[in-house]
Amino acid sequence: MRRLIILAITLLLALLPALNLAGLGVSDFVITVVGKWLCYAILALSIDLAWGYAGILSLGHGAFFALGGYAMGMHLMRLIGPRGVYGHPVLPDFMVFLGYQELPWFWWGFQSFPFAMLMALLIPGALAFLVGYLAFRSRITGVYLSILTQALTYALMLAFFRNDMGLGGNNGFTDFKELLGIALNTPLARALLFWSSLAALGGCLWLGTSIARSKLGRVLVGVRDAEARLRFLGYDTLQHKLFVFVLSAMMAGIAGALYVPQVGIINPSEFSPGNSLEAVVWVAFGGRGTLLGAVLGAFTVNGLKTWLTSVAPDLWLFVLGAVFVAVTLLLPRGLIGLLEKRR
Amino acid sequence: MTLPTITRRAALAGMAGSMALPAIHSASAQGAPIKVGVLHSLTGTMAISETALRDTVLMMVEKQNAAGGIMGRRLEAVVVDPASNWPLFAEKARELLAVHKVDVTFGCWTSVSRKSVLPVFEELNGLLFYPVQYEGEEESRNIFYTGAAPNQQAIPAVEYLMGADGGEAKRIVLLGTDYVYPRTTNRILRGFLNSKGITDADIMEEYTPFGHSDWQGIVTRVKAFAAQGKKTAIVSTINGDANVPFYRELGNQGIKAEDIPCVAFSVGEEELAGIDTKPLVGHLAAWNYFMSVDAPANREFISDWHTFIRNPRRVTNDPMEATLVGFKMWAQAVAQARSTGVDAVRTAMIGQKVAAPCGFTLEMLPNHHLTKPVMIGEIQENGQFNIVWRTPAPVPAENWSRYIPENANRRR
Amino acid sequence: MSGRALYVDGVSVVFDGFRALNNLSFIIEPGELRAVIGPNGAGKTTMMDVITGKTKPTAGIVKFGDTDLTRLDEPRIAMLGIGRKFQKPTVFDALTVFENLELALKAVRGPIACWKWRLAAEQRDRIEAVLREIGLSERGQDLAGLLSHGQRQWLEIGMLLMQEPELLLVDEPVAGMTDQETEHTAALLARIAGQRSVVVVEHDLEFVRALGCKVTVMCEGTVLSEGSIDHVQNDPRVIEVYLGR
Amino acid sequence: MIARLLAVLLFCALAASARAQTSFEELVPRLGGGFGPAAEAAQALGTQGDPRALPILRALSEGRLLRNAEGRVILDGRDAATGEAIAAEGATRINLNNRLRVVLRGAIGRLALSSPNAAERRAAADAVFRTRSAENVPLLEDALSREAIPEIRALMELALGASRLLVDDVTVQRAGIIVLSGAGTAEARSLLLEARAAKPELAVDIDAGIATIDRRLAIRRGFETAFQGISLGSVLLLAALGLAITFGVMGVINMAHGEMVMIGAYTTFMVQEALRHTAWAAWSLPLSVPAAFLVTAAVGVVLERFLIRHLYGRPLETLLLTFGIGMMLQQGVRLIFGAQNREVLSPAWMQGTLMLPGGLPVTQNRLWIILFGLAVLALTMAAIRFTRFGLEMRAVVQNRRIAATMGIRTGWVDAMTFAFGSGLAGLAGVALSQIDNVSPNLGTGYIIDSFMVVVFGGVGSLVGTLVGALTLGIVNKLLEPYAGAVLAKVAVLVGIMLFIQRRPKGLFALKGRAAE
Repeated sequence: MRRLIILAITLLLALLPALNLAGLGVSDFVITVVGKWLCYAILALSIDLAWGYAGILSLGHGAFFALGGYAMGMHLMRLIGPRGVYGHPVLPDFMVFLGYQELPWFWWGFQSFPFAMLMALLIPGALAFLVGYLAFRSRITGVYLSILTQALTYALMLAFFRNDMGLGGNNGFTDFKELLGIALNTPLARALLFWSSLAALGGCLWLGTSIARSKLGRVLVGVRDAEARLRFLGYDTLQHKLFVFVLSAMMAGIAGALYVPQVGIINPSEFSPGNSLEAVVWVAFGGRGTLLGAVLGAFTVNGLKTWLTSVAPDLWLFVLGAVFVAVTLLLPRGLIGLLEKRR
Repeated sequence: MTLPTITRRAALAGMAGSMALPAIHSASAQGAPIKVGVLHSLTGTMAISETALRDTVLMMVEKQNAAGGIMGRRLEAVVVDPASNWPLFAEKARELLAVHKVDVTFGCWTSVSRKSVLPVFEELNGLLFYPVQYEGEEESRNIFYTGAAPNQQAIPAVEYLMGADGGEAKRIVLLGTDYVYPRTTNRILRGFLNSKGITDADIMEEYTPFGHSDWQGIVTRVKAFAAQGKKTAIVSTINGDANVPFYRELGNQGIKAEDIPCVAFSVGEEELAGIDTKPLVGHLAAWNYFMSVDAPANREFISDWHTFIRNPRRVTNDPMEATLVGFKMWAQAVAQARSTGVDAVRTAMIGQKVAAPCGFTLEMLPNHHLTKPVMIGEIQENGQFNIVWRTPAPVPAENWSRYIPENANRRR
Repeated sequence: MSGRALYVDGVSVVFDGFRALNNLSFIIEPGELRAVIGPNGAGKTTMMDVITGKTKPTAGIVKFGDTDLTRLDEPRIAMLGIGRKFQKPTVFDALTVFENLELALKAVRGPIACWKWRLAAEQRDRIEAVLREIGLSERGQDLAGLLSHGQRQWLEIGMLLMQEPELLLVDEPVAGMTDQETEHTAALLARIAGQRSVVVVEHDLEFVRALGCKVTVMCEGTVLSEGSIDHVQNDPRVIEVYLGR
Repeated sequence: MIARLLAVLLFCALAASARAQTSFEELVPRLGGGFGPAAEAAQALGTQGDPRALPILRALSEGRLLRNAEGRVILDGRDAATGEAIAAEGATRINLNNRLRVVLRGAIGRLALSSPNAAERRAAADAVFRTRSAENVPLLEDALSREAIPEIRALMELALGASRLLVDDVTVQRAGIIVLSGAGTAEARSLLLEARAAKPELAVDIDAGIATIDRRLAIRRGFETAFQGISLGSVLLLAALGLAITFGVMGVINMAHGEMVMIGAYTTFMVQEALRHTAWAAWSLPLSVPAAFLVTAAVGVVLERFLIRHLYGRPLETLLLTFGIGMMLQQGVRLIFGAQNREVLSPAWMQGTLMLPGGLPVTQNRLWIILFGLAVLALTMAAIRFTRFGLEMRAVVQNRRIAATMGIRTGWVDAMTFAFGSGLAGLAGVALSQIDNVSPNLGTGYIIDSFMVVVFGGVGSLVGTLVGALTLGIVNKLLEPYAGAVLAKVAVLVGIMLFIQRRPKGLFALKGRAAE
């Protein structure tokens, strides 16, 4: 039954861009907004994999998302080529008017799509590995880890805001032209990105489910509930935590990479701790520990936000805040818990 | 535009249609209001600045409706909240254009928000009025920039500081928040200063993050920089929130305007409303409008504002005036084009003139920027500005600065 | 089973100036059953922490056969064949009884290996055998969180059995149990002990007597007395420590 | 425009050449004749030394001087030049600009050098120092001969030294250099450098003097860095103290902590507005302290009793809950007070700079905040250590069940503890209203820093919070000149992250079994 519903919803989603392309009543706005939610859903999924299963609550997952986004952004900037306002063959506009003479070394290679995609995976993964290794080795868990990751994304935000970083400072990257030879402002590009996001979400969901159902999933639950016991059973839990944390960071990186061409901008505010916190709220809202719950949470909260910011621009923060409060107090298992109880 | 394939009958039908247009408009006076999108953050960090602009647009809409709307059609404001979140700006812009089908949008404050919505407006051929002074280096056919370009604010202010009345500054401190407007403005200023014989050794440039609150160290360093035997002045491109602690520190460390004057490009009446201005008397700001301007249009603006907001203590400021000017020009252009169509309005916009509250008649130039007078005001104890200098006539905007050499290679 | 002996020689542990263990030495022979008793704060739990790698000793040698345990961390020591049962029963509440045992099963441990791993038929049989042994055959598909206190203790012992350790450290296995449960537990432990070395830390002297093994009395981080239960009960130092307080 | 500027310049030149002959009566009306002529006239009035000019110039500098349509200058209902009564109707205030202010300061200073009022003489000496000229030398020598107060004498000597630099006589200039070198201030250094550019022949003397000054300035800079570090630390301390209670003691991850701080700042604003036109207006800031504590504590009690109580032992859920609460509080304040900044005035005793012996400057508001932070810390520690409530709080933290069996109302203690922590956040708000924006976003900027301080210092240790806050403040200020404000902050954050890896329990970890 459940499978059927999921399949139906997926098909329905996959149909949206086709209807849009055919001009059958689905507006561009719907495509971009739902496409964005799909990326958010991947982010929520990645948080849930680490938090819901292994109990690693990262309040800095937005950082991995943003890093993936920056990798994609750098690629898109390189693709602009001489079409920038200043017509410089290599340098992006912001470098030209800030007086850069040549491309900084860390921009090399980003003109290649495979390289950029690799970086969108590897950079978040490497950062997660570094942070995770240091933290897990020192047995930093629970709340401490959360605060630490929050500080991480905050530090990254401050650093990326600096124009001296050579990554566009506050303005970040905008005004992208094309990806893989397709102009980004066309319905086709939007449809392809939408489908890619849907496929990525499906892939991540499949990956997550496969982990959750395997012995690894049970080990992760063990890490969450009684890590010491697992260690005395001979599990080097550092490895398992690192594995899931790095994997989760990479998923977030993919989400970010797909997000950027759809919203058309990446800037350091994606690193802001509030964004990461909000993503955690999606998961809590949908129901942590169930991958579908995370996806559901991301869709519901963002749907609510999109709707409320238009309907009640002055009051939406109240409503959203109240919803968070109500969910944590009344629905400890989230929306999924509510739905399952109904049945 | 050529019409090679249009048949005679079609052309005739078109003519008939255009003749029937006025009738259609009057018929739609009750039915189809003109939609005015408002894209200003009402929550988050930018709400502090942008809510007043939302209110300004609402005030103008109300006023226009009281005067019978435009071409007999009522105006209807569509307010959304992009929540100081840049991707959300793009989403909301698309929503305004694609879902609400607004005819015009007034919105954005930060450059990054404008950069975020720009591709959306270009793709969907929308019309955005951007009311804040910015770094220039942009010219979109879908945006009208009603704030100042750098040559309408920064350069005259620095010239004033270097002149007799400003204290003949020989050393300049460029303080700014680390984002694109201060970076570009300071680059332009550096080029300008160098051209005036002030070398890099006499220029100190420092950037701080958004909302920076601990200015002790920087103000101390400014004092040390000033103690090198030459008259020193500060040029501040510090953004919004960080100004209050900055000015407090300036006052507390005893930096008086007589010794080291500070001219700011982002500090207006609204920002001063949150500060005790007594220690700041004599520090300067450069704008194209001050609330203290003595002109009939300004008196009307202020009284309208106080009536609308129901609070006689609320102030007006430069971006609010720029919003008003943009709105009036748009209304005139729509009336002149007899259409709200973007292409028609865009054409009609160029050359529109408005007697603005700043006391001058401003004109929309073909580069989508305005002519604006430059004024320098001194902070007074009551939080208002005393205008100590102004250009005799409005200055046309140079959105592509001559002090940025790369502009020579710009694609046109 | 020809096992390895555990040597603990001159081990001291200092926490911020407090000597939790003070020059502690003893040997556990392969296949030996040993009871360790001592008042609260004698260092019994710290001793177990040192052997299982949770705490690094400040000084001294801990060897299992020829392997120096002080250099290894908990998982490696566990894989060497040293199992540990906590004072408070710790099982994975959110997993079923069967899954608990499956996790303990001697099999792959690494993350990627765990991901790919599938339960083989003979492994399933073995888990079911252990389920029968600990008397939880009927409860295999229930969540461990739903078990009673005693059942949780048995499940944890069952997990140790799955691990097939050479040396088993058991911390107060019968605390809080009914008499019937205590009996059952004693029988379980005795069965295990036949094949491997077991160290039991216990307060309940009757239980220790029932085990009928050599007893080590610890006090203030060091060995106070060692020998049969009758020997240590008559040791004046032991009497002073237990009654003089 | 250019023509007008030229005219002004021409007029200035004429006025300058005619200065000696121009009479008082002619000069005064020129004060209302635009910035340029006014500056010239004020300069001349100061040089002529006519005592009648002093009240007029003062009135001008204070914005009390009016000008009527006929161009007559009016002071207190009389024509300033002739003294005849004149109606002030239709007259406008004469505006100032910085150039005029500089001239006025010098002119008033010269005229006030011989004032009978010591405070005026002190201000005058300082003003003359800042607007030195060779013509001041005889004036200052004369004033010095009559001055008895040593402090003012020192100021006058400094001013004399500065003015002597401009006299065209090498021996006089050398005397000036020695005085300025002895002063050891940045201003003196600036004057010497200016003179060095003008008089290359004095370079050797001046360089020696500058070297002396630089040694003094280096000490001063060290002191300033330390003071600024401690000051930043005290702000962090205040912001973190409430969190040290709610997070450190109760284990509640209070993401709405920043909003509590913000509410404290708004309470300060409300108290100020309520007292604005009363006799108590000057006391509004001290009175805000108890008010802010009570208001935020009350908000804390409500939150704890109705919401947070249900989530004890689930720290991550409280985190989400308080995040939601924070959103609502922030938007609530935004709707009630508006998104704009609110103005909280600083009392006079919190403005300006205090000079410690040795020329070490201390900004007064920062000094008060340091003292306030330490006082709040001391009171908090005393409250925990010596009061019945503190005892019960510690008992509940250590063993809730046993505390309950001993008759402690644990629910009440929880509520009071949370209220106490929230109240401390409110106090931080009072302090922050003096240095930062009072806006709905006020708290957002401090929440992460506060958490870092508490974690770095050691959760549950107030001493740790103090040491943590001061360390972070000072390290930040030490790095700032080299790395810039942003990188310094990033470096500090990364440093803390690495530190926590090495000592997960922070600087002052609770020891022994209790810490497990």
